[in-house]
Amino acid sequence: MRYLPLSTADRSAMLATIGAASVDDLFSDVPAEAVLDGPIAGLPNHASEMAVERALVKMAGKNKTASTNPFFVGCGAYKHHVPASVDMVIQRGEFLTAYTPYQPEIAQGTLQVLFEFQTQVARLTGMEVANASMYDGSTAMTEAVFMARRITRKPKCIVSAGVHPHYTSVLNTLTRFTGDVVEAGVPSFTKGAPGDDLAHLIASIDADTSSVVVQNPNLFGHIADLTPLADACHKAGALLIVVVTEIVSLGAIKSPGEMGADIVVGEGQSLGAGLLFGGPYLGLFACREKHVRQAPGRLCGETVDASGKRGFVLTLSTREQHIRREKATSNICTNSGLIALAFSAHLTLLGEKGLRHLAALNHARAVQLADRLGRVPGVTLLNGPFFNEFTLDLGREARPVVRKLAEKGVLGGVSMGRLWPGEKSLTSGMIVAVTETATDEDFDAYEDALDEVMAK
Amino acid sequence: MRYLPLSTADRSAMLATIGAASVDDLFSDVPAEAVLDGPIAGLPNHASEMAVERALVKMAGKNKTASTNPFFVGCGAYKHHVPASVDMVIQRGEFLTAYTPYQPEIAQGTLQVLFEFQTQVARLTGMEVANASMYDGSTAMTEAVFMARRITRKPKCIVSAGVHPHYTSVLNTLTRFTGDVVEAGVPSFTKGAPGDDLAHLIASIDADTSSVVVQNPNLFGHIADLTPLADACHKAGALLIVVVTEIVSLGAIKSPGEMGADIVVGEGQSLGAGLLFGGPYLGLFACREKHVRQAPGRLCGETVDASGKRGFVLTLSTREQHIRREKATSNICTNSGLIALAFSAHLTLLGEKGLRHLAALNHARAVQLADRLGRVPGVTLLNGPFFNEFTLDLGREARPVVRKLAEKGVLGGVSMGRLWPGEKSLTSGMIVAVTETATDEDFDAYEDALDEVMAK
Amino acid sequence: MSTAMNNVGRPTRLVAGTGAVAETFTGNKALMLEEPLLFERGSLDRSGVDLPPVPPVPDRLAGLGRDVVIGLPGFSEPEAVRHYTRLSRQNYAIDLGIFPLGSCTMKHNPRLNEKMARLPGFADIHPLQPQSTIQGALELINVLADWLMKLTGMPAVAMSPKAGAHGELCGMLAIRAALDAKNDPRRVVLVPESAHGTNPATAAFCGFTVENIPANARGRVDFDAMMARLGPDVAAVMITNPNTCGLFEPDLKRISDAVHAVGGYVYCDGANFNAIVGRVRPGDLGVDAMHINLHKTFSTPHGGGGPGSGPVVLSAALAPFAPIPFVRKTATGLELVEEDTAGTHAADSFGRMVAFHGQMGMFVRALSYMMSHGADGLRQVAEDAVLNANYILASLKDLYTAPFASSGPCMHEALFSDDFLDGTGLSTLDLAKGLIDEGFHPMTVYFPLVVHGAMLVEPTETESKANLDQLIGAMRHVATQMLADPDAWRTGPHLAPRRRLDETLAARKPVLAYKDSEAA
Amino acid sequence: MSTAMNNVGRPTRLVAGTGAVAETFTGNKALMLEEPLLFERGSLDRSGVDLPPVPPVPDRLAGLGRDVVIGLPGFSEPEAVRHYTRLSRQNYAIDLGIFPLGSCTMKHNPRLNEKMARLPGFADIHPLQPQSTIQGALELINVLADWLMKLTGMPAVAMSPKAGAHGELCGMLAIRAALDAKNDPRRVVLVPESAHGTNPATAAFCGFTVENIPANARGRVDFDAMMARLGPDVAAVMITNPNTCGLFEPDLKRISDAVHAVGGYVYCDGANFNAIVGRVRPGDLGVDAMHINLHKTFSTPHGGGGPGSGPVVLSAALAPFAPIPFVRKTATGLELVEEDTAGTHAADSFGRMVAFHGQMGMFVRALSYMMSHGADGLRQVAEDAVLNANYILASLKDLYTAPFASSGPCMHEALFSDDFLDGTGLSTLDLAKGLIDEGFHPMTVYFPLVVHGAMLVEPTETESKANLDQLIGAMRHVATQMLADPDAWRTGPHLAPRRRLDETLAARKPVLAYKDSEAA
Ligand SMILES: Cc1ncc(COP(=O)(O)O)c(C=O)c1O
Ligand SMILES: Cc1ncc(COP(=O)(O)O)c(C=O)c1O
Repeated sequence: MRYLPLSTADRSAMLATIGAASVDDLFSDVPAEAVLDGPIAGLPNHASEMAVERALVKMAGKNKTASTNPFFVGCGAYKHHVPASVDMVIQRGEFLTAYTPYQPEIAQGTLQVLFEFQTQVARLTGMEVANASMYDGSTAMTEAVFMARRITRKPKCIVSAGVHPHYTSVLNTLTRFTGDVVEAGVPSFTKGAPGDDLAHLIASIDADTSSVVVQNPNLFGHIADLTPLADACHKAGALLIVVVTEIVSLGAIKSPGEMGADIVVGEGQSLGAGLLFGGPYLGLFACREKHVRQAPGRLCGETVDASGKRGFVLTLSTREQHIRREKATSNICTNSGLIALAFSAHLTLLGEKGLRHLAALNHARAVQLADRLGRVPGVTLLNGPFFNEFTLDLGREARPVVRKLAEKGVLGGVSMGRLWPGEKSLTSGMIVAVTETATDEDFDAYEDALDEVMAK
Repeated sequence: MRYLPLSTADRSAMLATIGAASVDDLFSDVPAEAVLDGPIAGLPNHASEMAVERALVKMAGKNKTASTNPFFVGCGAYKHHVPASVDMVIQRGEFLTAYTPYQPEIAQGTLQVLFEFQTQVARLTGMEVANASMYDGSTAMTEAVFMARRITRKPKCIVSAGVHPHYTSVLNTLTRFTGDVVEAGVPSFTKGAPGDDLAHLIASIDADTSSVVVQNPNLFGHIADLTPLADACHKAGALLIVVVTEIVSLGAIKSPGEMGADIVVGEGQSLGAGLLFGGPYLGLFACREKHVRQAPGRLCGETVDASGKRGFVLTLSTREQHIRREKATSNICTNSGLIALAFSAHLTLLGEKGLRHLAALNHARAVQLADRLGRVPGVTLLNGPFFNEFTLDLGREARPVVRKLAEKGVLGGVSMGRLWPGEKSLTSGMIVAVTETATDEDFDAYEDALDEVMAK
Repeated sequence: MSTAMNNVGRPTRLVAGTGAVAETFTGNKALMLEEPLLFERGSLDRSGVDLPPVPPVPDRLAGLGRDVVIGLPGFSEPEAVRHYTRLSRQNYAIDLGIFPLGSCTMKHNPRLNEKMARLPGFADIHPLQPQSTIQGALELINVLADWLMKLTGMPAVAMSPKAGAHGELCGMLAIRAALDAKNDPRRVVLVPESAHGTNPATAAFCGFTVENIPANARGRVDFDAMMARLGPDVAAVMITNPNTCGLFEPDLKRISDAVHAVGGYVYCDGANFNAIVGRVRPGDLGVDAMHINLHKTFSTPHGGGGPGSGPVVLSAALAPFAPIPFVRKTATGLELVEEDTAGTHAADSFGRMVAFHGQMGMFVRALSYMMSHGADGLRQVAEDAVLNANYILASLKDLYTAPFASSGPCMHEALFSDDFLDGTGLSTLDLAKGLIDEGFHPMTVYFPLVVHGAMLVEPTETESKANLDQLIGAMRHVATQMLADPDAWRTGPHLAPRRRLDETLAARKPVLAYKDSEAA
Repeated sequence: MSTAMNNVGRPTRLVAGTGAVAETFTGNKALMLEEPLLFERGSLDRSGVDLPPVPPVPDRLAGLGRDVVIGLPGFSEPEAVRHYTRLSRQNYAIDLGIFPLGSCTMKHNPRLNEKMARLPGFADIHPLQPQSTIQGALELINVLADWLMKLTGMPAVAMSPKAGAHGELCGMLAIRAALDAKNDPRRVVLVPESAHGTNPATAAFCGFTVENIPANARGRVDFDAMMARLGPDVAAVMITNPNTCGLFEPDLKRISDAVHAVGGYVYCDGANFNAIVGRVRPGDLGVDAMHINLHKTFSTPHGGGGPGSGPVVLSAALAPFAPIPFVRKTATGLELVEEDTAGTHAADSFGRMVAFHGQMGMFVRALSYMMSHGADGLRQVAEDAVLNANYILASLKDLYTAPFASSGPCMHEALFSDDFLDGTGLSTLDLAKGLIDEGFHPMTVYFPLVVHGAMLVEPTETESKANLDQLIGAMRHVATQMLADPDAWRTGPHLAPRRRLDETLAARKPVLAYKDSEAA
């Protein structure tokens, strides 16, 4: 057993020191009815590295990977190229195998990274401060709604129909029990501005409204100016929460902060993480400095050591569960530290210049493909403005089209039928994401396949 | 250009400090006829990580890998399972991106590893000391022959016909010019002891003989007791050089040191390195302590620092080219440091217990397959004693058989026709290596495929 | 170029007599290297990434382009690699030595698991790909789920929770949903004083009212107090087993039975499962829900704070309320039950907890770990973990105050208090900082709250006896010296990259992001 | 368990007044951790590898089984990972900071290259597989060969040499073979005094007689001395360009012509190709053979000593004598020319230099590097490398003795001597050790031999201006302090894992392997 260093002789010597006759003596508190005599049945015994690797390689081989097929799936998770050095950084044992930095004098590596990460996230989102990460975008959004309730002491949250339905689901799961009131609608399938309900949101704000949640770019890829909405929120004493699921977009489009957001939450997976079948991802959480004591999650702050040197520590922990227990701002403990490192390292490698280039490239490539696919007979491009994701109206149920494309080796996008099952008005929609990783050959393959499928 | 940190502004500022108008001024010594005006024609310009990765993945995809096919190729390079942690260790930046430890106070990591490696190699081979590595087994063998000449001051080296012909080729390449006399024969294809020429070697030793070189297990996988040969060498004042191309064998069979070798050279690729299409590999070089001042290559030794603490340094460098120049024991400078680390880490993970288990497993599996293949109609197992590699006499030219097996997806071994082209007596031979990585399914596939090919 | 002064503006000097250089020009100390902030060294026009050119098409951003400077400095790749490598070296980590944080189960992280998690077949697939293209991923989740159910003796498991606290949330939401399904209005959750902060925080997070139950003198839940409080308003109890004092709760089965008898549910915090895996199945103790920190018991690396993964095993009573998505076997393969088919296969599900399917990357690592150990190895894990902890307890209890040592062996962690330092003016914190200089990460300090100046030492099973002996030796040495010469120990650490950091200052005047004006 | 004494048997103590702990119980200093030898900590019955059971078949070892203890202690995986991680932290490396070793070209090692080298299609193939199964590998070698030929302007390249010195051997063997083919008995090889030790060693290794040619006052080969010595007995000259003083040899073309005129060959040591890649093609300077250290110019990592890779470009005169194996294009694909087809395609080949086909792993990395930079980027590499070196020269030459600075700019490295320390009793070595405390790896010291107390500083192009400024600052600081207060600088380093190590002792009583009796 390669991971266990104790030898039989060690064990005997240690039992002697302890004064126990056998290891069973150490488990004497276990009630008789729960004692297991030997290894649990129905499970295999230990295996060599070779054998484990062989079995897992076989399982992995049953999946179609994004890099080996023309790939255009998005909706909250994006395939971007992650530089090889990012993986090298997160595999440094000192980062990978460290715990939460509870002893800051020997955790300055992690802490400085978190301080840099918080600064990067704040700047990217156009906010003043950011926390040290949440689980993912969807849980970050839920936390933001609760934070707004604590700040405004009002019960109601209005959620735009353009928000990713999984995110809204997660919110609903909790509010069903917490008593927060959530209003959320079904998205419009409007040509030029699918899912855009800004006017409706503004109209819905009332004195009970603690927050309005809106996603930009929205589920359909549509982008909008949120300034009027922010103004309306602030006039009513509500907070504007902006969700960003494609963080690369902020290299090209105005940040939520610039448009007046009070809290910005996002999914940071696009930078550093990779697709990973959904996790671990990275919840981003940024807000105004004045609200920070109501924020969930860990915060890293600057301080000095006994000799006056700058250093970093986890701070404002009186908000957190380990100090405040049932009065904490959130129950979160373990977060997404290592993915935050990956995000930060990727963004450091890009820099402002690289991020802007990356975003511009994503946008231009998406425009190119949108126009090509929009010309396929039977297909209509729904979007006016968009970033790197757009929605096609196929004029027929989209879900089988997605499956047929997959059979042809093209992972073409996400059908509205999967995300909004039962919503008849949306079933013909297919959401297509384009990143820097798609080649011209991929475009050709997609167009050809869609052509064929639509022709049938 | 992602690897170049200087900005245009930096460059201007630095030129100003230097007092040069442009970078061209710094190249003013280049004669006019050799000045190139711009990037060299016929080569592409810089490319993104994505693009480079795409191109190389495509090239790599054209090769049939050992892990995805039943695999039995050996003859000096063996497919063993390398634990994942070995690769992690050699990817530590502090090992990977360090130079030769010329400043020992900040290179104790590399130096202690080398000291441990030298000790491991010495013990494994049964010798007193080992150096810090050579390029590979074949160049190590050549160096051993020259070392023996320096020690004995005699001109002649007798090479067993059971030595890997590529190794002998490498020796011949040099001795053609150095004037060393090399006698080497064509191997016998004797049932029970293919390639065994111990009696002939003993008979050939004369007063001019500086060394006898023998491989164990030999090219055909045959193993032998070298003690009588060692005695004969020593009686004549010659040195016995033993070559080991499958170092794992030393977990199961008597070491050259135990049998009286004076110098042991080997290929260390089996532990830590992987197949790598032939390189970088690891030359092992071990000898008696009394001869160490004639040894080639770097040596790491123990010492103390100014405060009396133990530490390690490169030592006895007056043997080496950077001090001794044309009188050096060898011209080697850069060696195989990182592969030595991989070897040492793999061996540390195995330990004596693991190495013996690994060797026993290799042997037992090879015996199993040898017996199975030996029963295929038309096939004869040539070996008596062997470790994990054996020779089949196919009764017909083996080279096309190997090719046909490959077409069936089985990488079945190496034909004698490839290694000893033109040697009619050997063309029906195929050398088969079996390691711990071959499964029962691989055995079945091999037997079936060989059956079919032989039936035609 | 400032060649006259070092980083902190002081001239380099030799310490009189010692010959040691106290301050260097750079602030570095040979291999202990200072590293400025990205924002002090990077620049807006530098990048470590090359990209293909942008095709010249008119933008479709409707005037919403980002036209102000964002403020994101970049590095070339060499600078970036060095920045992070240098920073990493200011961290302690399990790869460097024993990391005996109680309650955290910092065990070795096998590198095979990292390799497996990076197989493109697992790492390079999208959560919304057609299900026919991700059957291997569903298989992996399913196999892992099977291991978890068998190891715990429970009939169901929810895979999507992202960490322990999220698992707690999952369990407590299932309990809420189960109560709601019965229109049962009870809302009180009983939590032992010694519980981890996430327990009460989670209960409150989903609308329960938390009440504390005290510990008894043996460090266990006070059974009588618990019985006294149980009643029809009690929705659930949350118990940690082994508990945060490192002790097995011998009454857990009796408590479960009593809770069930009054119509409540038993949530078990399974963070300490490492102590009993393969030796005790929580299902045999009457538990209704328990999260498993894959990042503890099953060794997925902690990454300096996360990510984790917190699957929750559920009793038959709670299983119908489990969250979507989950994997279901069908005649033709595996199916992911999501919103579209939830009506048919998960009518009572309390809904979705995260956008996608949980921590796939952690699942791969955990399964690789389980397959490597097997049923026999996992049992050995628990035994060695408990043996190591008891060895520490036995080797230190004459010197360190061990509040519950008289009540018998501990489980996977040994608990001490700083009572033995009374009168020195020193406390747990000083001792922890002293251990830092000795090259160890300290134990968990000041948790659990039920013990004064708590020191919770969890070695885990992946430490050798030699390592334990070294830790014990250092702990004895530091404690002995603290008693002998207290003044020498008030200001540690002295040898770490930073001296003791001012946490009060940090909280009083929070600086949470770099401001460009900060630059020198 | 020894709790009373630390590793070196001394009691821990506080340094009076300073509050600093001078010795810890463990010998560790927080994150600077001591690590015993494997042989002191491992044990013969421990293993970090699990293997399937051995099938019970009778052995076929003919009584040659190894029945004595070998003496190879093992570690469990956690112990092994920690052993090597802790050791690694006692190393300086390019990932930590500038590594300005002159003549070594320690540039950043891109991580993409590591990833590419590990693609199973390159890493998991055997050198003796049927050629139809390794066409991708042959393609890679072929493409790399094409880059090398175009970059050097040479018509042929031998790929199998394993490092620079092995490349030299290849070139010199080709020259020997070419001479032999003409029955030309000449054997003298002229080598400048400033040459790297491998040059004369290699020439001697293949049977040539070495004669030295002095340098002129400008640090170049003395042209007149060279001309004076040239004659019909001269087989070859070996010239390094740029030379080991970091200077371009402006007369190389004239020398080549003269050598050719007398029937000799020109070997060029290409270790310093980084200075001119993309700006000058050695083929335009009359070179007949030149090795290229892929582990220098093309960034394959140095790995603490190796492996390297030393392909050799050859002129038309030498190409026929190139070693086997090599890759040949055929109508249907690529073919490896080995012994069997050498007769047809390589009749004049001097034979085989290594068992297989050279350093494939390095080839992949180097090609990945070349494709990443492209023809434009490689030219920029040379320019930035030269610019960085000249910046250092310009910034230090007022303080450090710069013997050739008056003769104009340097190429990729700046050469200083320690003459400016005359009278202090300090030398290059002390300065180097002082830089260690400042967090830098020192420059190359005492090479080339033509300069007294040489310090050869090669920054490479992957250093930023900020890094250079820091190095320059530290170098000025150390030099200034050494002149001001020499006594403080005789005993460095003070802050590294070890104080100055006794190299004389090591050589006088060599201890080259661990003896078990050594154990405490
Ligand atoms: C006892 C206990 N419960 C719960 C948790 C919370 O787990 P997580 O940090 O994964 O959310 C922890 C982790 O620190 C713990 O120790
Ligand atoms: C100028 C010069 N020539 C030759 C060599 C030898 O190269 P290698 O170490 O790769 O054998 C070196 C390397 O140190 C060198 O600097």
